[in-house]
Amino acid sequence: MVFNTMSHTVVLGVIGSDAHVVGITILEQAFSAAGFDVINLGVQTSQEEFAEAAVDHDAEAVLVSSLYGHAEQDCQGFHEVLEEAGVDAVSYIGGNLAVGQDEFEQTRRTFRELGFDRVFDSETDPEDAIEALREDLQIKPTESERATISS
Amino acid sequence: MVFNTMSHTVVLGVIGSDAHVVGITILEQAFSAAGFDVINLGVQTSQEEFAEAAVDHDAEAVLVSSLYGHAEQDCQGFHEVLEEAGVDAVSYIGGNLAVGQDEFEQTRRTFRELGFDRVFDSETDPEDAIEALREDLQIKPTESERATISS
Amino acid sequence: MIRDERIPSDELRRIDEEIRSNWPTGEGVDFEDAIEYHESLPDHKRFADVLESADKPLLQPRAGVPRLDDQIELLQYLLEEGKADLLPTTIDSYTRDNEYEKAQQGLDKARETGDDTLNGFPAVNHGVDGCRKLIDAVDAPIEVRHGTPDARLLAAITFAGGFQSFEGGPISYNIPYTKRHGLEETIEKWQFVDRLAGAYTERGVRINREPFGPLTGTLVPPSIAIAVMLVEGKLAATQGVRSITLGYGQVGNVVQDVAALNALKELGNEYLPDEVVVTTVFHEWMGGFPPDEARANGVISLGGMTAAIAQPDKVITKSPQEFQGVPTMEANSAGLRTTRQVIDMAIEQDIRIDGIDEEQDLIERETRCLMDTIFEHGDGDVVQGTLKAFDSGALDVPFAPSDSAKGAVLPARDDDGRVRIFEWADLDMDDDIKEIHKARLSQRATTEGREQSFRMVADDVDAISDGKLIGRPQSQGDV
Amino acid sequence: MIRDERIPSDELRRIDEEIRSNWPTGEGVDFEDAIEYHESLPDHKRFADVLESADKPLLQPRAGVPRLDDQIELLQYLLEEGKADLLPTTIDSYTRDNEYEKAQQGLDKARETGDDTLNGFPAVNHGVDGCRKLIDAVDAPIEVRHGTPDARLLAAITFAGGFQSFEGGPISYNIPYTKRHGLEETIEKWQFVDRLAGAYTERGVRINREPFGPLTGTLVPPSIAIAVMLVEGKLAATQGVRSITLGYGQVGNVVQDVAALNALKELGNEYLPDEVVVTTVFHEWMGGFPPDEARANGVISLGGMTAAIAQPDKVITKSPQEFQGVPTMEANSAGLRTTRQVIDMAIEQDIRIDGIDEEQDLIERETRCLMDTIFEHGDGDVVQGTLKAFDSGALDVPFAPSDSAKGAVLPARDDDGRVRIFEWADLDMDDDIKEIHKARLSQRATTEGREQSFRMVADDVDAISDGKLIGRPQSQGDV
Repeated sequence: MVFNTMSHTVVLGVIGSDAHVVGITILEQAFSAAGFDVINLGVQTSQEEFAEAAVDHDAEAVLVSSLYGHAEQDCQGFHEVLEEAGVDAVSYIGGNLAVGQDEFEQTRRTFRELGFDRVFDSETDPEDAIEALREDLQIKPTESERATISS
Repeated sequence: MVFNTMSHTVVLGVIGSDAHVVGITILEQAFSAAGFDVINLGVQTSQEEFAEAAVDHDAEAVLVSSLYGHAEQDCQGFHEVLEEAGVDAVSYIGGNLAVGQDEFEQTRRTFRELGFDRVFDSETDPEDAIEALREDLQIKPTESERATISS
Repeated sequence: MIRDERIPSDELRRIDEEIRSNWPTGEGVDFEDAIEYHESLPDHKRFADVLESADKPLLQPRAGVPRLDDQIELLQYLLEEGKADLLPTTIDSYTRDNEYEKAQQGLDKARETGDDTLNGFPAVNHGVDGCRKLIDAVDAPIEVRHGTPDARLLAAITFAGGFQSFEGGPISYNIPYTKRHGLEETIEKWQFVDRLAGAYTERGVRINREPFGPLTGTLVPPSIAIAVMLVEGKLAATQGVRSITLGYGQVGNVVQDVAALNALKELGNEYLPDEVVVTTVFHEWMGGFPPDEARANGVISLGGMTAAIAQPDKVITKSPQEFQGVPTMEANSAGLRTTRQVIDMAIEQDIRIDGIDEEQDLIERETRCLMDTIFEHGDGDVVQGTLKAFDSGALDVPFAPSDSAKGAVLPARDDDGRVRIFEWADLDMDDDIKEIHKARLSQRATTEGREQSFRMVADDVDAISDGKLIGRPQSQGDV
Repeated sequence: MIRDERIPSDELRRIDEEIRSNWPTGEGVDFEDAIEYHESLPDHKRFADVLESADKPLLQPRAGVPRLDDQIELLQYLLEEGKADLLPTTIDSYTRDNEYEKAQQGLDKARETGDDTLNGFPAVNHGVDGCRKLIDAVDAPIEVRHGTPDARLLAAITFAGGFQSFEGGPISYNIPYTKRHGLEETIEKWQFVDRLAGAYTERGVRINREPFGPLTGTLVPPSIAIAVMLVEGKLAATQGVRSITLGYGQVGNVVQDVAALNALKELGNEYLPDEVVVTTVFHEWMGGFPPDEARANGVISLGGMTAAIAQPDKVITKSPQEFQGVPTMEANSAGLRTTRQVIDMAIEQDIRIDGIDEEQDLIERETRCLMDTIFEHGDGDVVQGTLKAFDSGALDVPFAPSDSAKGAVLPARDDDGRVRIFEWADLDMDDDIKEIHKARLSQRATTEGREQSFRMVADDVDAISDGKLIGRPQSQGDV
């Protein structure tokens, strides 16, 4: 399922000491199926590893997953690390981002302030993240792709 | 399973408008198996029906069952009715005798004051009631019966 | 002499008018207006259609409170939070005894003080308008559930009030519920109820009728329950009912329960006229529940598992608070959701258990014996046959409080937990079937090292609430 | 080069001393004193004996809190109110990472403030005496449950502390739990753990070892889980362990789960040496739970039903609060009692489901393929074979976070809800077996009117928490 002519690379990983792998496995499959080149860093990925991989692969997007409730502390200073490494990419975060019963809107604000372009909850469908990324990267689906989406 | 030589008659029934039949069916079987002659009046038996049956069959015991929580009001004046009819029998009551969470000791006291010789909760094994009745009627088990009890 | 014959139209009208004069709200019933009201209801409130067109078991709880607004709130909660497919309105005890004056006092008191002094919804007192407000307010089909020996006025008002399903029958709402109502009397009264449902049916408003399958709720041998269902189904069909839901109460042995539900469906279609649409309802365990919500959830789940395998058209759910009586609406919803989860996880699985066909065959043979004896007793007439068979004890129900049944039959579980008959009394069953039961119970006696006796019956009655299926002797119990 | 060979006695002693110097409480370990302590324990606290002599599945919950007195209270509650047969002590995350200093800080804080800053019982910090106080205070056998890649000090202290069962293994506590611990490293470290258990065993104190069967807990194909169990069982046996409990996590399809437990028992006895007593443990669903206690009870009950049919030696129960993380002790007990009720009601029933033998046969053939490839990769040595097979991807675990496994295999449910392999990657499986899986998944694709794709995998991962077994497309969902 190819679209446009050039490929787009995304870096994907679970930040901190979180070992939840199912979500990013599904995301890897979904983004690959949607035509992206996916660099999956796996679980327990440090801020530096995200930055390094984004530079090495000239990634257009950095997708961070966190499911164990410590995302906020794991992401402190993350965007400074990306900037220092010279990463110029869209950054998303998704998962169970807060331990408590906070309203998701408050959580979204917190992570937007940390520098993420988009913030998703754990119920988000992979298709929605793909859709958002296409919009942010101004990728237009091909005819065949459009057919698939509407089916 | 016969014991002693003469038979003893008990009258059994569920008092008031209570229609719980399982308990007295089991009791009927248990007292019959233990050698008593059982007159089972069934469910929804009035005070007068108990008295009448006790007189007609010259019963030595009147066993009242109640499971729907209204035993206290159903039994008001019961022993006066028995007395007026000339019934001279031991009287027991058993079942779910109070609606609320009263201590059973308090429930027992209430029904003892109403005139019952013994008061049993719904968890009582039929054998215990039989044992008690034998004691109250001074019936001694035969040898074979004693063997059964200890087995 | 009462027979299984359709009540003539003029007789129907005469009784109807007489009945409606029993209580002021009876005046509010107008048949033509009622037909119009039913026709105005949307498809998803048409009980028979919704039930008959479902592709998996629909779930229905039990629920009834005295005040209209409380009942609306309760049913909406069960629909939204419990995800019930079908809803009930359970009627209070005074109404069941036709004590409308006492029901009115209870309702007035409930309205004044907010306390629920009635144990259900007094539909007669609420009248046609009250019923229609309920039907209008709740977005699902609703059934009237009660236990009323003489349900004629209740039927007249609730049918006109928009209810399209009505539980009960002359045997199933007599034998387990009341001591002194004669069977002949209740058959006559239910003939009217069925005839009235038939009158609506003729006009295109199919009132669903549901005989109460669990009967006394305690270890009822499947063939006895099924025979009663077939009799009540036939009586309803004679009066013109065309949507009949035959019921069965879980005994807890999966093979026997699945076999019984299969047999119920099979024999229902065989014994009832072709023009009747036969569906089945499975009641989760109606006997004593464990005094512990966690263990009660286990009992409920075993019911869900059984339903997933047998796939009845409807399941009546229990709540984890069953032990303590009327559940909170939260607990009632929880029972629905637990059942739903088990069914939805298991229903797509291909679970075929060995021995179901054999058990079904045995249940069908037993049921045929009972149906044969009924037909013979009545010289071909089901009403007379039923009366005479109950009278002779050839047909009997264990633990029946009614004077109309001998209640001399006693059940006990076999070594596999299936309900067999320990004491046959005068039940008219072929000797070879009796031998099968005897052999199975003898196997249990051997396992337990004790004689077959009423002790097994007593132990079995308490077993599930004590945490087991079979009432084994204490010495064999857990450490 | 590390091989499947028993660690010599002097080497055992050398490592043991080295390990014990890692943290002060290590000094409290004295082998002879420990043997004496174990010998002083009553029969009903001897884990292996209790488990191996049981005549029906024993129930065990999960539970661990930091402070000793709280842990005692918790276990006593689960014993008395939950009626657990076997008890756990779950270790905190810092200890699992060998961060004893941080665990100490957490324990100190818990003691000061009463807050539980640790998510388990830091057994190393409590030391031998602390462990023995727990063993003395609680009247049932207790197992250590953790998730520690390097569990050598934990084993040394808990064995000396009186625990007689220890969960985990070099693959099952590496692949699902950690990213960077090399498999060679964890195998070496677990050889010590098993060798130490073997040393106790030689002296008559049989330490039960339990490889962690559910692995990643998410749709693990049975043959992959069983192959890992057989490898870990063999490694433990080599080091002298004689009581081994092989594990398996429920996938939710009753036929496949019963078949898998049968295959696990069968192959365990075949592949492990005769002198080992093999038992099995069934874990109730380890994947995502519904965010609703009522529906969670349905999931738990389906596990109980499966256990009643398959009759494993032990069942690890879940609680209705699984969704929200660590349950209250009340909820934990409720999970035990719900499971118990279902098992006790169903276990005496003769429930034989069609197709279990065929499924078991398929699972056994698949497992043999994987075992063959392991032996081939290692030229007969299981350790080398395991390392090389994981390295080549010939052996793989789906959703494995570890760098030691490719994690490229992807599972999906077939049309009956059984877990099949959708993406084989380099898994070494016979082509005819692959064809069977393909055909079953193709059948599902046809039913759903969509292509086989990772979407099925994603839908299946969420299905049970969403209330179904199979992740059908939304358009096919309920009304």
